[in-house]
Amino acid sequence: MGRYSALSLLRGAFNGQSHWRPAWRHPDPKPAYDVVIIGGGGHGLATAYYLATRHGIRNVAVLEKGYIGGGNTGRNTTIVRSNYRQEPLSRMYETSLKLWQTLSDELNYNVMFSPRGALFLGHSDADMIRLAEKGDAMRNQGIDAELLSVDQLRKIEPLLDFSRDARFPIEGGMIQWRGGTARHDAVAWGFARGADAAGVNIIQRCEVTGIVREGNRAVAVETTRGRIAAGTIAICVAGHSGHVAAMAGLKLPVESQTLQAMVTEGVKPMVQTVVMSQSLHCYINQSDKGGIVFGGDPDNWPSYAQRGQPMTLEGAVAQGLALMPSLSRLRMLRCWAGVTDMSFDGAPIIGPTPVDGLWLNGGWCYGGFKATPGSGWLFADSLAHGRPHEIVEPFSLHRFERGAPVDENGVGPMPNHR
Amino acid sequence: MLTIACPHCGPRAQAEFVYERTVDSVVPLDAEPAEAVAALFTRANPRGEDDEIWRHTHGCGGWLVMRRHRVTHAISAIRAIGPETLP
Amino acid sequence: MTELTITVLDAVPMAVLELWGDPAPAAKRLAKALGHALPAAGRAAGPVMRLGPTTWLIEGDHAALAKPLGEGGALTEVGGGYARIRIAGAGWRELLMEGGLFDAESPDFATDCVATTLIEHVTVTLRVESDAACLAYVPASHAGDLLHFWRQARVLVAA
Amino acid sequence: MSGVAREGATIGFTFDGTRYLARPGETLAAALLANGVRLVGRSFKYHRPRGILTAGVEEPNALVTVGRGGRTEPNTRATDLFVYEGLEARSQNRWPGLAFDLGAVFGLASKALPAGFYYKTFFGHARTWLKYEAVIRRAAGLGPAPTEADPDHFSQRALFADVAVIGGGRAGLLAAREALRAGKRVVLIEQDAVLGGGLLRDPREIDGQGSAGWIATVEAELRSGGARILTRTTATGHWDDNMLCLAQKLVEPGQVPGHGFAQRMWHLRAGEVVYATGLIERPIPFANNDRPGVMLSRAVRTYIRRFGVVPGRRVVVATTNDDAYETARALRDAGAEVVAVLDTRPAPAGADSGFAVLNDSVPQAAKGGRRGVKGLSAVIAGAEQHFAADLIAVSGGFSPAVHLHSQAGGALDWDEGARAYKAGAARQAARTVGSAGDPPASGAFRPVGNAKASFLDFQNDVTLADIDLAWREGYRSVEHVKRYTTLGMATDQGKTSNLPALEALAHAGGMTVPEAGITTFRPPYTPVTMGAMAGAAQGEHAVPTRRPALYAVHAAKDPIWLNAGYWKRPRAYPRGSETLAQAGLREARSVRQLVGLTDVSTLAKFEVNGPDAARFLERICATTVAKLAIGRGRYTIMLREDGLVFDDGTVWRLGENRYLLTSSTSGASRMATHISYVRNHLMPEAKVSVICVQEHYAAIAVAGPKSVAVMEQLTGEAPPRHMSASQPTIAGVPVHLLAASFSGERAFEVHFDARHAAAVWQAIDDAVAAAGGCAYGLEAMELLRIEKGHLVIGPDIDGRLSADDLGMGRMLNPAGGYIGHSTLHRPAFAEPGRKQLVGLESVNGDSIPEGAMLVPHLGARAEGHVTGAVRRVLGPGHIALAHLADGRARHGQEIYARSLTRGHTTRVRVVAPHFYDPAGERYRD
Repeated sequence: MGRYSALSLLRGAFNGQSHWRPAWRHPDPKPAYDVVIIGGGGHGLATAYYLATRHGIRNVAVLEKGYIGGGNTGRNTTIVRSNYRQEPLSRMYETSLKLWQTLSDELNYNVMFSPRGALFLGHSDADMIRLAEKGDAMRNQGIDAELLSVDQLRKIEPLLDFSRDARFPIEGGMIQWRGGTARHDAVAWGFARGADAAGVNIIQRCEVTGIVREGNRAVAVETTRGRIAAGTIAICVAGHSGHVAAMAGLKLPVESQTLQAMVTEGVKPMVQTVVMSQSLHCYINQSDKGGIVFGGDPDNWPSYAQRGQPMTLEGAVAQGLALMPSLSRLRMLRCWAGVTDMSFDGAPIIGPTPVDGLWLNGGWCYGGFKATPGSGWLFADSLAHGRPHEIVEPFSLHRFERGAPVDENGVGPMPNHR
Repeated sequence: MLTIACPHCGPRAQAEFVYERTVDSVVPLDAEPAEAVAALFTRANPRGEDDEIWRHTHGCGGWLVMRRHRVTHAISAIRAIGPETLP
Repeated sequence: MTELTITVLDAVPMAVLELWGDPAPAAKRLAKALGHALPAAGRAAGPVMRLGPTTWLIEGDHAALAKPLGEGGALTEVGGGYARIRIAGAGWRELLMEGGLFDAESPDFATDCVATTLIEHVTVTLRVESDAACLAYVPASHAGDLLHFWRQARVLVAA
Repeated sequence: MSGVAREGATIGFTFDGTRYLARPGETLAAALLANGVRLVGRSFKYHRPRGILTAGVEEPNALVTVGRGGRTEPNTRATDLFVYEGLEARSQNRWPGLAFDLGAVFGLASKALPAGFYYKTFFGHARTWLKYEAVIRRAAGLGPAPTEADPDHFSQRALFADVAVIGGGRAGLLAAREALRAGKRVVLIEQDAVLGGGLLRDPREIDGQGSAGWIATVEAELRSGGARILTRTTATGHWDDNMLCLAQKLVEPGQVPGHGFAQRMWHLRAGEVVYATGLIERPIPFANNDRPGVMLSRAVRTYIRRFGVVPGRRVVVATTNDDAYETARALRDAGAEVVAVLDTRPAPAGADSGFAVLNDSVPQAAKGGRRGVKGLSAVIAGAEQHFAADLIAVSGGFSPAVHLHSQAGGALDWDEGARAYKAGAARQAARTVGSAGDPPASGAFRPVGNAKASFLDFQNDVTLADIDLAWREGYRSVEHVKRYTTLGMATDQGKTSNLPALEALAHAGGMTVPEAGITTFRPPYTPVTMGAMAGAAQGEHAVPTRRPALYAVHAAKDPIWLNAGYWKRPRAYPRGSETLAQAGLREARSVRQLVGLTDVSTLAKFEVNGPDAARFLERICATTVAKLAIGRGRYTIMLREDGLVFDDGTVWRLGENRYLLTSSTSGASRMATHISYVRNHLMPEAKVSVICVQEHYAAIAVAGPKSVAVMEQLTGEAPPRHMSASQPTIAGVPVHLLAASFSGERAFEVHFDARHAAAVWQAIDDAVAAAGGCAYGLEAMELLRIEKGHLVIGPDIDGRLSADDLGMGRMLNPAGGYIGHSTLHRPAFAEPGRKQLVGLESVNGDSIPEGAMLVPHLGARAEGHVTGAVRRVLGPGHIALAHLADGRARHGQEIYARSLTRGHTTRVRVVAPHFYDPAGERYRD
C-alpha cells in the first residue's frame, strides 16, 4: 500500500499519476475465516479494521452483497456529533467522536472530518431548557456543549430567519463545536484500504443467502460465492438486520423503514455548521462542493426499497425554508433513500445473539454514520474478547425483554412514532 | 406515494393514511406477559410481504389491514377492521 | 365564468351519530325518522353526511333522532369544532386541487358526494352542494390558516 | 448596447452587465450565440473556459445566475431559459471576471489534482483539515449563495389523469391525441415553452401539413377536447403507483410574476404514463473537447433551424452516426462551410451524403482557447490530420431519456447498435414511444486524444484519465467510479457524460458496457427549486397554526403568545410595562389569593358513550373507572403497551353510560390514535361510541379561593364540590362544570360548545374581575402547578418513567386489565437506581436552573435532572420538580443542581414533590 501524501500527488504530476496501486484487493473468498463480517458498510469495515490492527485477528472476511459503502454509509447526511441526552448514548457516540478526530491520520486516508459545529436551534423557552438539559448532561461527562444567544447565532449563521414573526422564532441554540460532517464514502474506502492492508479479505458482490447452524451454533454462511465457514459471524447490515438475522431463525426488535435525504446544486458557502432544530424536523449542512444537504423525518412505514415518498421530503424542505428562507431558489439536484433498521427504543443493538457464535451490530435507526469508527472499535473489542465492551452493555439485545430501553426521545416501542 | 384502496372511500393518496404497526405486533388485551413482550419487541420484518395495520387518518378514520410487499410496495390484499358497519 | 367566492357560513349545531353493535336495526329506525336512509360511504343526504365507517354528521337540530336511535348508538355534539366554508363559482374544483391530494376535478365527485382529505396539511371534509359550490368542513382551529391559503390561491384559478 | 443587430430582436437583456437584444422565443443560449458571445462559464474544478454545448436541459457548461435579490436563481441553464425583457444573467465561478479568472490556476495544477486527490492529502488533526477546507469551500460551489428571502409564492396542486404523456414532440402529440380520442382524461407535459420537440429542429411534413401547422392542429384538438397541456413543465420524478412530480415554471427564473406565484409543483397521479421523452446526444471524448465552439450536433441544428442562429461559419462535423449529416445539411443550407465530416465508421458510411466525408476518423484534439476553437486534429485511418474550424459539431450517438422509466422501477436493456440503454420492461403502467424507444444506430470507437484533457463530465471536469485512475485504484463498481471521480454528480446529473463514461470504464476493465454496470437514476430529472417543493408552506405558514376558539378574545388583550406545538396560546397578559415574569407572578398570585380564569380549550377531550363505556375506559386508563359515581370525576394516567406512563388526564362520569375523558394538549393526536386503535382493533365488539370533542368544547378554568363564589354567582346554584360535576348554564349557555384543579386552589373547568366561547368568557371574565381577579396564562399556570406538584407531559412525564417512578404506583387499578399491564412485570422495572420523581428546595433561596443535572457533589456523575423549576408564588424561595435516581429514598439529602452550560450551580434539598397544601385542605369548602 503506497502511502498517500501531498508529495506523492506531486510526484504523480510528473508520471501521469501512474504510480497508484489499488486501494484494496478483489480476492476470491477462502473456505474459512476466524471472523466473517456480513456487510461491507462503514461499520463492518471498521470492525474488520480494528480486529486486524488492534486485536491481531487478521483472518477476517467482509462480505458485501453489492459494493462497499453502497448502503447507508453512502446515503446519509454525513453528520457527526455526540450530543445525546442519555448517558449510554453520549458515551458511545463520544467514543466515536474521539476516533473521528484523528481518523484521517489513522487511516492515511482523508475522510474530511470537519468539526465545524453541530448546532441545535431552540424556538421557545421550553426548547432552550431542553437544550440546556442536554448540554448540561454532556458537560457533566466532559463532552463539549455551549449554549448560544441569538446574537451569537447571528454571527455564526447569518442567513437563519431571526425575525420575530417567523412561525417558530429562533430563541437561541446549543452547539457542539467538535461535531460536524465527514465525507461518507471516504470513511468506507479508508477503512477498507486499511483493513485490506492488514490482511482482511474484502469480498464484494458476495451476498449471504443463509446462515448454517450446528445445534445452537452458527458455523458458516452460505453465499452467492459458496459456503464460507467462520469461527464467529458478525452481522453489520443496517437496514437488512432483520432479513439476515432471520436466516439464523431470529426475530429482532427492528423494523426497516426508509429515510430520505437530498442535496441541492452547489453554491458558494452559505451554511457554516450543521443546523438542526428542536421544534422543526430537518437538518441542513453544506457539503464541500457547495451543495446544501437536507434530511428530515423517516417515511414512517416499513420498506426495504431505498425509495421514499416525495411529500415526506417536501415536508422537510418546507421546514428547512422556515429556518433559512434564502434557500428557496436553490434547486434539489438529487434525492435518495436508505433503509434504516429502526429499533424499538431508537438506540442500537450491539452484542451477542441467542445463537452461539453469531453477533449483531445493528438497530442504528438513522444515527449510524456518526458512530462508524466507534461502533467498529467497540464491536471489534467485543468480538475479540467474546463479551460486550462495557460501553455497549446497555445496548444488549435482551434489554427489551428486561424492560431497560435506552430511549433518547421517550416515545416508546413503536418505531413509527419516533 | 402509494395509492391505497380504502375499503370505505376507495383509492386515495397514501398521505391521507398513517401506518400504525404490523399485525404480528398486536398485543391482545389481557395478554400473558411473555406473549406481550414477544409481540411488542420482535418483528418478522420480512424483505417481502407482511400484514400491516394502517388508518385512513386524514379521511374516513377507518382502520385497515393490508398485505404489502416491502420492496415493490405492491399491495396484494386490503380489508377493513373495526366494528360492524353499514355500506 | 362566475367569480370564485369563499364564504364562512354561520355556525349551526352539529352532532356525530355513531352506531355500535349491529347497526342495521337503529339505521332502520333512523331512516324512518329522517325520511331517507342513512347515506352510504362517500355520500350525503339532506342534513346527514357520512363521515366514517360507523359515523354520520348531522347538521342542525337533531333532537328528534334521539328516540329512534335508542340504545343503538350515540349522538355527540360537535358543532363547536367545525367551521363551514363555502367555495362557490365554477372554479371551486380547481381551487380544491391546490395543496390537495383528492381528485375534486373528477366528474364522479358530484352533488351530495362527500370526501374527507388533506388540503394544505389540514384534514377537511368536502361536500358537493352543486356543480357551482362545495362546502368544506374545517376543524375550527385550522380555519384561519386555510382561509388565508384559499384566498391567496384564488388568483391561480383559471389564471 | 452590444452584440449583433438583428431583425426582430427587441427584448433587452444583460449578460455580465452588457446589454444585448434577443428575439421573442429565444433561449438565453440562442441569444448569446446570436450576439457572438461564446464564453459563458467556468467549470467547477479547473475553472476551464466553457461555452454552450447543447440546446436543452442536459447542458453542463452554460450556467448563469439570473434575477435579483430573493429571486436570484444560481446555476440556471442558458439553454433552458427563455429571454424576457429585463433579464439579468451573470456568469459564475470566476474571479475577478469570466475572461480572466484567477481560479484557472487550478487548471494549471490539474496534473497534481487527479480524481480523488483530496483523499490523499491534507492530513493532520481534524482542526487542520478545517483550515484547508475553508479554502476549498470558497473555491468550490458554482453560483453565488442567495441571501434574501423569496418574495414570490409557490403553488402545489394535485392532478389526476388516465393518461399522462411526457414530452410534446411528435410521438407525444400522437399519443396524447390517441388517448383523447379514446375518451381518456389526458395531460401532456412539455418542458419547453412550446410543443413540437424534435420537429422544431427537424421540420417535416406530417399528414400533408408542415410541422408548425400540424403541431398547431393537434394542439387545438387536444385543447378543445379537454386535455390539459402543461408547457414549461418538467416531469422531475416518477414515484410509486404512477405518481409523478411535475415542476412548472409559471414565469421564467428571475422574472417577476404578475400574480405573485413563480413556480408550481404538480402532484400527478396517472392511470398510464407514456414516455415520449426523446434522446440525449452524447459528446465525443477528445483533447480539449470542452472548449467553447465544440457543440453537440443536434444543438447546432436547433440553433440554426429553430432560432435562426448559425453558431459557426467554418465547421467540422465529427460523428459516429447518420444523424449528424442532417446537421451538415443545415449548416450548408445556412451558408456555413462544412470543412469535413469525420465519421468514426468505416466506408461506405456517409458516402452518398455529398459532403467531404472521412471515414475511420476519430477526433484527437481541439485547438484554440477561451475565445473558441480554431480547429480540430483527428486520427484518420491511423494518420493524423488537422482541420481549421471555428465550430466543431459532435455526435457520439444518442441515449434515450430513460430516467423516469428507470425511477419507476423499469428495466433497462442494452442496445448494442445504438450503444445505449433503452427502456425494457416497465414495472408500473407505463410505456415508451417515439425515438426514446428506438434510438438510432451509432458506431463504436476508441478515443485517441490525450486522456487527461478529454472531458466526459464537463461541469465537474472528469476526464478519461480519471476513469482510468479510478479503475486502477480499485474503484471498480460503477457507483465507486462515480463517487470517486464525481462523474455525473454535477447539476446536469450526467445526462451527457453517463454513457461515454460507461464506455470508458468498460474499456479500462476489459468488459462490455453492460458488464460495467449502470448507476441508479434518481429524481429529479432536472433540478427543482426548494420553493416549489415547499409550496405554500413557507414563512409563517411553514407549519400549520391552530387557533383556539378564544383566540380573538385573547388577541384583544395583546398577550405574550406561546407556540405550544401548532397552537397559539396566551402565556401572560402583561399590564403596562410588566415583564413576562412579573405578569406571570401577578397572575399566579391572583389565583392563590383571589381568583383567575384561563383558557384550557386545547386539552384533548373525548366523549365516551354506551353500555361498554366504563369497560372501555378501564382499558385506556390505568386507574379504576367503573366505580365512579354519576357526577363524579377523578385524575387518571394512561400507560403505553410497554408499561410506561405516556399521558394523564381526568375522567368524568356525566351519566349512566356517558363519560368525558380529558388528556394533555401535547398528546392529543397521539391519544386520539391510541383510543381509536384500541376501540377498532382490540374491542370492535364493544357497544361504545368514542368521539373526539377537543375542538367542540371550549374550556375555561376558574381557580382561586373566590372561584366558588364566582361560580355560584354565574350559575345561580351551588357549584359542585371538588372532583364533582354539574350542568348549569352560564350566560345562557349550557356548560359542564367540572370541579378539578391544576393550580392547587379550589377550581373549576367550564366546558361548553365553542360557538359560544366569547360570550361565556366575557361573563366569567366580568365575574372574576368583579371579585378582584384576572385572566392568567401558561406562565402563571407553570408557577402554580409546579408548586402544587402537578405534572406535565414532556418534562415530567417524559415517556421513560413508570407509574411507580412517578409516585403513582398506588393509583394503578389493582384488577389490572389496562393497556400496559402485561409488560409491567419486567425485571428492570423493579431494579434499584431507577429515576424517581422528587421535589427540590433551594437551600440558599437561589433560583434552580431548569434542566440542570443533579449531582451528589461537584464533579460527580449526574444522578438526575431538574424537570421544572419556579419561585414560590407567595412566599420566598425556589422549588423544583426533578427526576433523581432512587429519589424517594433520598428525601432530606442535600445535593447540587448543576448547569455547566449556564455557569449556575445551586445547593438543593430533596423533598416530596408537593410544596403547597399537600393535604388538599384548600379543595374543601
